[in-house]
Amino acid sequence: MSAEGGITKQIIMKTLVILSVVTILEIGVALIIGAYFPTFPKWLLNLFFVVLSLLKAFYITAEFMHMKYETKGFVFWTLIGLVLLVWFIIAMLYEGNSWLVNNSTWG
Amino acid sequence: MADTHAHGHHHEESFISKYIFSQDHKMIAKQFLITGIIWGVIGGLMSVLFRLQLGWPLEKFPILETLLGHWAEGGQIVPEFYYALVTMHGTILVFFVLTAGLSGTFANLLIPYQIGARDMASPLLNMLSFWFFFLASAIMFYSLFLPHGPAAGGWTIYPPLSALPQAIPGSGDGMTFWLIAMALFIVSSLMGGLNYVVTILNMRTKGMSMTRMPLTIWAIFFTAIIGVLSFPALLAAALLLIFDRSFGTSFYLADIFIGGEALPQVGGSPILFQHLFWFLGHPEVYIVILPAMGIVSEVLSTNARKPIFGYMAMIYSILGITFLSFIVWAHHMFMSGLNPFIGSIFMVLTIIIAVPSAVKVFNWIATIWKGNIRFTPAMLFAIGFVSTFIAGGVTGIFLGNSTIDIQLHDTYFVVAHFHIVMALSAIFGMFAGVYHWYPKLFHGRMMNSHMGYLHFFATLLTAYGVFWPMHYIGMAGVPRRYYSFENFTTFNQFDGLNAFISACAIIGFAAQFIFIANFFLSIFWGRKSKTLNPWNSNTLEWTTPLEHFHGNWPGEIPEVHRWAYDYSKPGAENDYIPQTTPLTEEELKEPAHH
Amino acid sequence: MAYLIGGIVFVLVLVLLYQIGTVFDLIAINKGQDDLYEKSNKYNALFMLGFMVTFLVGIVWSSVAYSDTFLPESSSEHGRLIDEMFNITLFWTGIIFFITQILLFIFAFKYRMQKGSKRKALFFPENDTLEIAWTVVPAIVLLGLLVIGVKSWNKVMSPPPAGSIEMEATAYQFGWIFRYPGADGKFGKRDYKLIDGTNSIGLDLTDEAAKDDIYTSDVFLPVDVPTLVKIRARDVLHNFYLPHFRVKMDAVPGIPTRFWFKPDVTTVEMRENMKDAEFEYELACAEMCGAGHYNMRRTVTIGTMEEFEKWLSEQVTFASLIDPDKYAMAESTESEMMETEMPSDSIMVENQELTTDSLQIN
Amino acid sequence: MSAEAITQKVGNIWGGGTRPFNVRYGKMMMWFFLISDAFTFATLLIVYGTLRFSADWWPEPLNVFNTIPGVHGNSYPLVFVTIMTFILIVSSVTMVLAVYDGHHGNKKGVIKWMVYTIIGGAAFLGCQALEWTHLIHEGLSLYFNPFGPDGLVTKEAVMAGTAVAGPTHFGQLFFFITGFHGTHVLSGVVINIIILVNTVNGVYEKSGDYEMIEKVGLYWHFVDLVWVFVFLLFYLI
Repeated sequence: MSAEGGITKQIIMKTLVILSVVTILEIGVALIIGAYFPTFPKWLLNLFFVVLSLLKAFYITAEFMHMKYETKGFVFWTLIGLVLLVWFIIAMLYEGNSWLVNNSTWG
Repeated sequence: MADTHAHGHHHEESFISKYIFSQDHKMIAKQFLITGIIWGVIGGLMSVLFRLQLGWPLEKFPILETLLGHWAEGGQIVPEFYYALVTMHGTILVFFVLTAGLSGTFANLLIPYQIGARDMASPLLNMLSFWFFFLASAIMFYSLFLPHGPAAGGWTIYPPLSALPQAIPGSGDGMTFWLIAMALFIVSSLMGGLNYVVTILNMRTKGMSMTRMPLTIWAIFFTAIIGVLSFPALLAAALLLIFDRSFGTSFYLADIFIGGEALPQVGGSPILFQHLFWFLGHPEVYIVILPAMGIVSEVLSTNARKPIFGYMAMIYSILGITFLSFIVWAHHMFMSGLNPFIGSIFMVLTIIIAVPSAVKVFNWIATIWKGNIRFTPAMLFAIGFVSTFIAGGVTGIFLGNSTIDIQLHDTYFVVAHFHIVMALSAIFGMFAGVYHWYPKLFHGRMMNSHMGYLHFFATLLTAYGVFWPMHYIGMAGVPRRYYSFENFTTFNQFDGLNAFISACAIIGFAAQFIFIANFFLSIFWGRKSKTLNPWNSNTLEWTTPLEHFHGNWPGEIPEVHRWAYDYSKPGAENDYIPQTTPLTEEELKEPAHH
Repeated sequence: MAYLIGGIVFVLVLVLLYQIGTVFDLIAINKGQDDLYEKSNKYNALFMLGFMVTFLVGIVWSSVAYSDTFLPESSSEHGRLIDEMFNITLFWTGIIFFITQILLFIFAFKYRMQKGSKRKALFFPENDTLEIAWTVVPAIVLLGLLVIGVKSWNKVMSPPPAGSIEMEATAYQFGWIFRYPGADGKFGKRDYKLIDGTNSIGLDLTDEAAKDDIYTSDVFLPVDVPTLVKIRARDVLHNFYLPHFRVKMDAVPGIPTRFWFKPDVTTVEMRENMKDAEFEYELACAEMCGAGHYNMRRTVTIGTMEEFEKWLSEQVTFASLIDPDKYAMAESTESEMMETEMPSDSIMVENQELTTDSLQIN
Repeated sequence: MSAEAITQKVGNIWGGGTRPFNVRYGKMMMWFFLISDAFTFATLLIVYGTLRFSADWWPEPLNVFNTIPGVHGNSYPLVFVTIMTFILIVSSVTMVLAVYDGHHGNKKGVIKWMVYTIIGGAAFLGCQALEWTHLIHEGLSLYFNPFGPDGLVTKEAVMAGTAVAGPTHFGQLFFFITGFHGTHVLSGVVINIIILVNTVNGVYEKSGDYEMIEKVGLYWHFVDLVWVFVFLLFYLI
């Protein structure tokens, strides 16, 4: 059985607080910037959201899904596959954008 | 005590739990193999039918009308049926024979045997994996008899052709059945794949470290990982396609005027489907070829009585191929309107695959160099595999180069390339595996060797006879998936060559019955092997008793002390040292290979 | 009945073959050999060698025999670039192919297990130098191919040069509609929702630029002038494929694609080169598009600029096809138009479909 | 019968090299299944990204998700989805607590937290149903997107040419992806109920092994994890 000793109720509560705070931060920033700073660069805002979401994902995986307490080999073999998504995302977004450009330039 | 219990367990089994809903990996392997063989015959027969049309486009064959009815009016196959045939041929061979039939058989048979486990991690899931595959098979088979025919949009089912029943008759019910069958197939392959990965990672016997595993297991391991990670893309793509077909969404459809009306869908992209499809489709060809590579590595080493050359390099090259297989998918789409910049990146990534592939080829050749080669039928097919893999591999360098691909894309050159490198090689690997592990499948019975030799040389000659001339046709620019070339003066100058190809295909198909007869007759009449280990092999499966029972080894599972490739080791008594033999004093001192 | 008998005979032959094989297997064992491979080994090794010779000689012979059909003579500038790349790749991969195949079969023959021989295989599990060598050497060759490949790819896919003429090809099941921009040099707007029996590409006649757009049923292009082909599809995927010009690009409904090339051999010159008075450049579809996929032929004619302009002036406008009353034909009468428009081959039927309301698929 | 069980019957040598990652096969299998499922979701979200990048205009989430069902007015952007997000996070926490109690063999604790988790899941599904209903009322469907560049428009106005509709992909992707996620939540709730029944019947108490709770928990957290990204892509960016 895996090292269940790792996680405690304190850690669970701490994670809950972190996730809540990050979510509220996201919503807050979205609302404030949407309402008061419409000229704020969209890409920067989106980057901010992406980073915060990845942070949330990290906490859910590490604490709730117990990954922090598994052996390194196990974490490696399970999560390494996700690396493949990086190029998938980049290539597809680039493609999507190029359809837009194609349609407006040659359509 | 353990022994008697195991046998007792064996006797408890009823017919149904032993032969039908069996949870024993050996029985499931046999089920996959036999289903795969049946599909192989059906898929092969389809290729004979459309080769008849391509080889003798103006001839009439009355027998076809007898057999196929309105699909071959007047003895000549109609275009709609021709396209249904090529579609189903591709689907059946790629997914049902070379994925399920190959991986399903050898993963199931070899994983528990070669890593020293009683069975798969979850025998129940394993059984379900087969039965989902069987269900998928049944549905796909039924679709062949639909009134409007099976799916006919190509095995790649590119929309809009596959999304619109108006576009081709097979895109109606035929396509629906195709999608249902493939959804079940994906579930089956997921259940199988999860089992294989987990069993290999978790259930190795004592001493069987990862770097002591036979290369078959390494290959199957990466195959399973590829399957687990790539089939979801097809699942997602198929779900979206189902929505486009049935609920009027526009993920893949845009600005279409067909059947006299303009469809409401706007904004979608057919290229999107191609991306998703090939995100599965390209790794899929490695799902097909990797197990064959593993089998061939094992068979070459055993029968050359020589350790596989560069064991670690082999593992790294499989790893490299696995990784690269996921990031090169768009090389199937250079001419699809892909962004040229992205295209050039895909070209670079694609060409890199040639490096690990070359390493593997050189390692195989180095393995037989200065060996002591025993030409069993399995060994013949393994050498045939290396030959076809080279022949098909080098043409990949042409097609991976997007500039050359402008001319070669969707010509017979492509057909020649992927049939030689993927279809032939994988089939050769499969044959090698069946001949080699037949005694393990069927209680120590051996297949008939001389029939095996005949089968091999007939297959090798006709295989090259079919696919080699296709390069020439393709280099002349003749497009694939043409029902007839008669309309084009540029394309219709190869009647003689096409007839030759068709003749080879028919002979080659007939030659496969030598194998089929050998396979099924040997179950009953095959010579019983004198020893447990007829090939003097090192791996663990040859230490199991001939009698099959659920649990593989009576008593304890043997402990492993060395890698699988100690053949002809200097100082050893025999030219093989089974993995179960403890290391000697001298061996402990020398730097371990692994 | 005959088929049944044939089937039974086939099965019996297989069973017989199996029995003969069994006899061979048993003889081999009875002769006191440990296993039956020692005897058959020699023959199999010889067969392997024989196969190699047959295979390689066959390859060389057939390559020579069919060499004049390899890559039909290129009639465009970038086509020769592609052919050159092809030949470079063929050279390098050819070397690798022959070396590896020969080594494979020679080793298989030479290192066969021999009767009575006490030779043992060499225990040779790894050698880092060799591994590095055959990783690095192919990598370098491939790098070279890649550099040339990327360069030519960028060249072929670059934006069309200034002074290009434009044409548009629209694919449908199963044929092509071509459009030239007319005197104003501009294509009019189109909308697929406007497509009907007469308006085959959905041309928007409210757009000024659309009124002089020219419809043609075959392609005519001037020699030595870069041409940009805008490629469109009306229903499913098609592919605009000109084998002699090394042009191939999918036609995708909803997404415009394009390809530019510079034809530099006229049809007349090509007829002389080929010594074939009937020769025509052909356009084909190279992306499976349905039951008539194999039938989407059109001819492509390359002529001088004067010939091109003369030809173009003889064609009709879309406007006159869509609304003959409003956009009366300037020069030719309707019957003459039909004559120039219809090619004299089997495609004719499909052209009629275009201008009538029988666009429905059965 | 699992292979481990067979081993125990036939004769056990699971010493040494077995279970190298200190994880039992069931849990490992669940993890690989989740990775596979992650690829399915990733593909769908990539489709979303691709189609969004290919659209020349996309509705601002603040202007789309700006109501709370049952509350009048359109001035509560993102409030409702925040509630949904919290429901899911809290249900994840209760699930962790169930797993925690499972490890300590506390049957009562497991039952209590499982019940809370199921309630959370059902609440989330209810909220999603409310949100879908509301959006459908506003006119969003697989074929029409009322959130155009000039604000909320009606189909009639678009047909008449007096207004511009938003990209239909917005609605298609929204319904497809949240629907696919909702299906996962639904199946999670069903599985949770089955597990709860088993726990109440003492199945895991008897076998002394609450690992099943952990496996189901992994699935449940995964659903939460996916929501993080659905939330990011549909509601924030």
